[in-house]
Amino acid sequence: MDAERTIRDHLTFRIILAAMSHPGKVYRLPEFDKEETAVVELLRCLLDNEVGVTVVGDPALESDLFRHTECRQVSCEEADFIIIGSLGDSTALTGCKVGSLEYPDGGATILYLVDGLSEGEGGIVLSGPGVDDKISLRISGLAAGELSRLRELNSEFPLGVDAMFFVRRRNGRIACIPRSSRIGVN
Amino acid sequence: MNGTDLTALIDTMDEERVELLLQLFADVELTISTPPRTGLMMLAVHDSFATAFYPGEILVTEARVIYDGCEGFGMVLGEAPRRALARAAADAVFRYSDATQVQKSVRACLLEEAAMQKTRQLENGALVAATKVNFDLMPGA
Amino acid sequence: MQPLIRIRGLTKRFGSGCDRCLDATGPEHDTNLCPHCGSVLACNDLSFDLFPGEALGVVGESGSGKSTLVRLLHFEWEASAGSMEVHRSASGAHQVAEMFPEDGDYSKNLLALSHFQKRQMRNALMGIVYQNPHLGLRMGVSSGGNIAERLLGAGWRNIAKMRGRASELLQKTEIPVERMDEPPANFSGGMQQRVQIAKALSNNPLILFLDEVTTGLDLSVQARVLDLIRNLRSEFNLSMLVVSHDLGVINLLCQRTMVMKAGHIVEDGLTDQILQDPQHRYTQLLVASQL
Amino acid sequence: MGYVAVKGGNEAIEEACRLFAYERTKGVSPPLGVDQIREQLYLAVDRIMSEGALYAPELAALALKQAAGDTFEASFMLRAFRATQQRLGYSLPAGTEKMRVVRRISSAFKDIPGGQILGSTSDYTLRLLDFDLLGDDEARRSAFRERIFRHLPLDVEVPQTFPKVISILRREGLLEDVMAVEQREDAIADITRHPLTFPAPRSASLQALARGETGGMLTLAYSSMRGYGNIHPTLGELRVGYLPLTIRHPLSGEPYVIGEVKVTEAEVLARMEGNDGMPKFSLGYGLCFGQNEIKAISMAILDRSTRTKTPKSPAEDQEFVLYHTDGIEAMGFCNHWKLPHYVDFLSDLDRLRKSQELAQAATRKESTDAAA
Amino acid sequence: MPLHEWPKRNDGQENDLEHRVGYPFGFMDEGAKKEIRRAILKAVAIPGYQVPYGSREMPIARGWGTGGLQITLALIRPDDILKVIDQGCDGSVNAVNIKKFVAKVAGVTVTTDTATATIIQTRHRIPEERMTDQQILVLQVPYPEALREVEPSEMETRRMHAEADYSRMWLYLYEDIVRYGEITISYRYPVTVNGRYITDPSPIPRWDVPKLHMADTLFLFGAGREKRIYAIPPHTAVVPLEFEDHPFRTENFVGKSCARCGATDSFLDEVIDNIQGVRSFFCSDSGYCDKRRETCSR
Amino acid sequence: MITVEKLTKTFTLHILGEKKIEACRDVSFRVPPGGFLGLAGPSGAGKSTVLKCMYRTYLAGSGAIRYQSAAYGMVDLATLPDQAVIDIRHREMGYVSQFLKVIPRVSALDVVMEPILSRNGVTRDVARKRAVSLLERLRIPAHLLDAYPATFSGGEQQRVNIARAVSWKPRLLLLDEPTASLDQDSVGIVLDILKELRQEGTTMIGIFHDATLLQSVTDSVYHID
Repeated sequence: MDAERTIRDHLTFRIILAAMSHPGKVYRLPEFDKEETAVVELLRCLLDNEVGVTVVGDPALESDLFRHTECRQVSCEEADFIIIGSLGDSTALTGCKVGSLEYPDGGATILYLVDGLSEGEGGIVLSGPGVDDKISLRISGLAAGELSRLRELNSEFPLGVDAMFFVRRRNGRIACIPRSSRIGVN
Repeated sequence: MNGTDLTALIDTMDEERVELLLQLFADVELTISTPPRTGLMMLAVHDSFATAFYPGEILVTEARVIYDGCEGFGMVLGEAPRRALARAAADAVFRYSDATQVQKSVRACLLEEAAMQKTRQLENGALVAATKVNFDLMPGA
Repeated sequence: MQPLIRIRGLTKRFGSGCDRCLDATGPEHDTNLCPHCGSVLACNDLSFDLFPGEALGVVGESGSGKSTLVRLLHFEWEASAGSMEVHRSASGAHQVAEMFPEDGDYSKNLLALSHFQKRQMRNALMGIVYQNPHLGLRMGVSSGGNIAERLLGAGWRNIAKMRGRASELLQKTEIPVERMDEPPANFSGGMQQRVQIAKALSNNPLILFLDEVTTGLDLSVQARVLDLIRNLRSEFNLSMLVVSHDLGVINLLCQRTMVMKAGHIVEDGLTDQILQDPQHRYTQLLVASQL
Repeated sequence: MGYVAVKGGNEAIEEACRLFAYERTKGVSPPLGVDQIREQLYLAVDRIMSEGALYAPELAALALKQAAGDTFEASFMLRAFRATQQRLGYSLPAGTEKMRVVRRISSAFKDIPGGQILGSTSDYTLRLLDFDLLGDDEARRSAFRERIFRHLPLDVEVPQTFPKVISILRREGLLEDVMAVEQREDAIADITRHPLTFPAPRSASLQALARGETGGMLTLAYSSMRGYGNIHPTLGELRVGYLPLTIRHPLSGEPYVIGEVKVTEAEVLARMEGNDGMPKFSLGYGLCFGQNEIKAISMAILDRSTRTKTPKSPAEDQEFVLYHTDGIEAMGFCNHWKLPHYVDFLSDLDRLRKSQELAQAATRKESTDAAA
Repeated sequence: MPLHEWPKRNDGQENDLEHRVGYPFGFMDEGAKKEIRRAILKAVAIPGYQVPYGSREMPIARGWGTGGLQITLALIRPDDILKVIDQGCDGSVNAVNIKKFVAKVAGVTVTTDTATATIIQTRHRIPEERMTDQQILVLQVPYPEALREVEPSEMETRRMHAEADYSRMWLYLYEDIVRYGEITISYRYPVTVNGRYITDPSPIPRWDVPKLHMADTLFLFGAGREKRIYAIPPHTAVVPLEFEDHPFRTENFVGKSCARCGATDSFLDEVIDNIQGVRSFFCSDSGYCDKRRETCSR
Repeated sequence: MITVEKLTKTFTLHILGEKKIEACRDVSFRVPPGGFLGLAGPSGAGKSTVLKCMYRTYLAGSGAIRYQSAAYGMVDLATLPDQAVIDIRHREMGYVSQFLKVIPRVSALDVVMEPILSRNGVTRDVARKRAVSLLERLRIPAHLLDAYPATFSGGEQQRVNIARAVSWKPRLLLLDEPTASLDQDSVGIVLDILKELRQEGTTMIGIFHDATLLQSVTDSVYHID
């Protein structure tokens, strides 16, 4: 692992961490090498051979990811990370890991690849830990019913999944909705 | 003894003989494809219930060497880059399809080593054997 | 009148179980141990109702499964199969209605809830008094603290109010209030049992489980404890499940009784009928040996 | 003002480190060679490797030198070192019947197939100080070496592997069988990657014990032997020997022996249990790096005792045993009490003063009430 | 390079940090960092819940801040400005040790100024100055389990958390009040995070507990020996366990002030002067004290 | 009001080698609302068995016990679910046996008050007044009101028993030799009370050992052989 890459991973992680600690806030990621490899570069700071991953609805990304990271390809029921491509049919999420009451951290992390992310009126309204009162987040390119599925999966806190939304560009943006967030509609 | 078994001797070879072995490769076209790196190998052991577990890690050094397009792999105990290279080179040479001159000389060197190690083993074995408790059977038994 | 809780097919198996468990155990075999796989069927397909304000007796020899039944209903042990539903509009059970906002008279199967929900349900609905006060009380904690523990579990956060409630309950159970800050370890067996009852009643439960509450107490002490329970039942309109091997206790407290043997309910009926006209061979034996 | 050190901690620390290094060097003896430690204090090296969970004799010897002989510190250094190293892989599971044995004894039988091989041991030495060693030198050494080989027949073929005592008992149905412990595990647990959770799978429990601190394990095992627990151990077999470290050759896929690792293995036969209605001896298993018989036996006893169905004593409580036998964790936490705790202590003082105040007020009120 | 010219030891793999040149950025191997990062994200998503992780041994002893150190090393960036404090003090031996180590393996600059630091690693204190949403406070935790006080078994405390079965913890406080008239817990005062988990805020004094409530800053807690990571995200409700009629109270410094900077609004260390037998008080937060002295003298 | 059809009861004693005892066979009778039926017949003919079957202390073997309940309409007491029987016992149907079932540590007054209190929302004062007047009328000395009946004579116990049974004015009252252990004066008082109860509409079925007594209080008699 060359030093530059190592440092890049540190930079990327800090942004993911900021996004996860501030649900609904949109963060800009450091510039990635190529648009196609952006997802790999984003997740590289988290994935190794201890992690089971499922990619839904993006075969190209699927082969890329398993070539360039050491993570294991597993079924949706076993996945620690589930990546839902823009064409992905997320009914796959039914049956994904939500953790147990003893070990809620076993719940999966879902990465949605979306077309656009912005803060401001007109989107969904988030509240809860990490959010100062309320925040509004607009997500474009997310399949209908996705948020209500997320809400359903997270209806029994601390059980649930933690969602990251990523605009797949060299200059990508990211926002997160951890399971602790309450998702409301304006 | 096949090639892999022979290269295993390199792990316990005396330092000077490793140097000797390396000299055999001095005039051969070899490329280091993976430079020696030390790291850990987790030891797995089966207990008496056939449960495998990890008693701990072992410091090892590994390297890879290419001999005329044929790659060889070497891993030895401890931090020993030169030894790992020697073993990788020997492995490459043994894995090479034809019997070359260098293969012959490496084999000869290692067979010699095998004989030396055998003697050493016999000595130590005899010391151990001498500690065996002899239960002579009672006469008539 | 609709039942307060409905129990259907309640089964508890210890062990791996096999196809032949059901056929090879039960009262006709006089055992709950499956000879084929070594599993114990402590409770086997029990179904019954508990009505509001009713005291339902459960009698049977030790090992018949009656204490297991209580452990299952009190969520201490996990049932292998079966359901337990509570009437959503049962008086005092507003928490139930809140927890199960769906339609219908009955909640979903409580036995299928998560441990977390079961605990909430238990805090809201149930009280239990064990034969052994060590199971129901923390012997090193003050008696008032023992009562406060349940109140704390139900969300009380005011020391003065909790102490008020504790002294009220201790008074009702005839424990001198000035001994509130003493641990039950200092008390006699009968007093410990009464502290246990006070603790069990602290959250105004709808259902009270009594598991051999007077076993091991002196006769005179037994009578006082039973008296107390009878008075409290009419005062609080409690539904009770009274487990005992002693027909006298059952006769005194319960209008209806189930007889258990080897994990099965072999007979149930009005308590006076069970005692005077027992139908099952085992019940006849039980009655004959005790009366 | 000097106490409230706002600055200057840095210098003090560096001076303390220097002073520690100086203590080792201020004497008149020549510097200790790491090879000397590795060869001549090999049991200490073995112990450090097993407690540090890293087999690296050279580094263990270095650590022992650097720590001035403190085995806690030395094994801690090995652990810290391993944290910086990448893991290159996992060996193929080794079976100990393949062990090249240099010592094996059984106290269950007088004689065993293959024989009792005492090997190298201090068991039968009189624990009398050997003042001759004060004058140890090269001449004495070579004389000793010459003497030891003089009468030795060198042409005896000694078997390198031996049948296991327990397999004989197993064949006769006297010992709980292989399937007696829990369900087969799919994957081997690795507590260096995933922390212990309870009930811990067998592989995690064995790994934790194999890394345990010898003294701590002995203490717990001893408590069980003395009566806080009753597993009644008999040493079925104790082996010291070398295990081949085998992986798959990454290019050919064939088994590939890297080298040999010295280990100690202990199997204790313990009180009978009636599984499936047939009483059998139960078994406890111990294995650790290097020659460390106390640890291997203690481990075997603890392995067995922590499988007690209803634990009653500390040595039978899996969580208790596994949480308290890691020497690195225990020594670190013990040492941390040397760190400043004055904020905590001040907070303690605040509570104590407040409670005393209330108690005094109560006493005052009582006496006023009594007076009235 | 030909084989036989290869050096006897691999450069850059020497263990002696003082002379080491090529240690990896962040010291730990990447696998360790990734695992810690995943644990941190889950910790943030489930405020107050202790995520188990495979804690690595560090070159400092277990119990000396390896948990905090591992978190810091997993997330540090080269452009971070690091502050490390122990008991509020930048110059404390342990703090200096850790700061030196992190600066060496991550090449970051260090500071004693709370306001300019981007990451602050701390033991037993939260700085007096209010921190911002651009900062992260990493707390070193010896006992991550707030319920350990009432229950020694990990299996049991885990069940208690799972079921939110906290009445025993509350009972402990009740009994405290019955016996002493006051809650006697001094530091490590248990808090409820986000209305769900009872959490150990690390051995900070009660004085610091209110700073956790609805803060702008992310708090990460690392327990290396106990192998747990947990978090309190910004803007999260953190409520100390208290009763309506026995409210939570911080340490009382009424009428006392810092002998060095005169502060009356900070946590004070009590110092006993051996010679005169008098007590004096000084800011525990040395950075804060320094800053006040500077401002005053200007 | 109540019709018994072909009531048969046989006890099977499993533990005595499956021995069968026939307690009554093909008993049929009808009681109109407000009627008072007497059951007569030799001892062992099964008179008590019939009453106990009606009260469900015994399970009927075959036949029907049709009862026009105020709460449930027409029901068969032989097969009605336990819970409904309990409810009918509580609201409508009383039973007086020959002996008081003594409840430990409950005073005579409380024994009588308990059924009044547990029904139809009567205040404690009203219940107390009614109980005291009943017990006075049945000549229980005032000083015994707060004593435990366990210490009473057989006659006193039985009078307490009757007071308890009639205190709440059941709709249907089953009487199994209620006067057996009473002296002549007491019998008279009891009969007066029963008469008053009838006037208030209670239907009764009773067994009396004394044939004249039987004739004097009942309006019809059913003979069991």
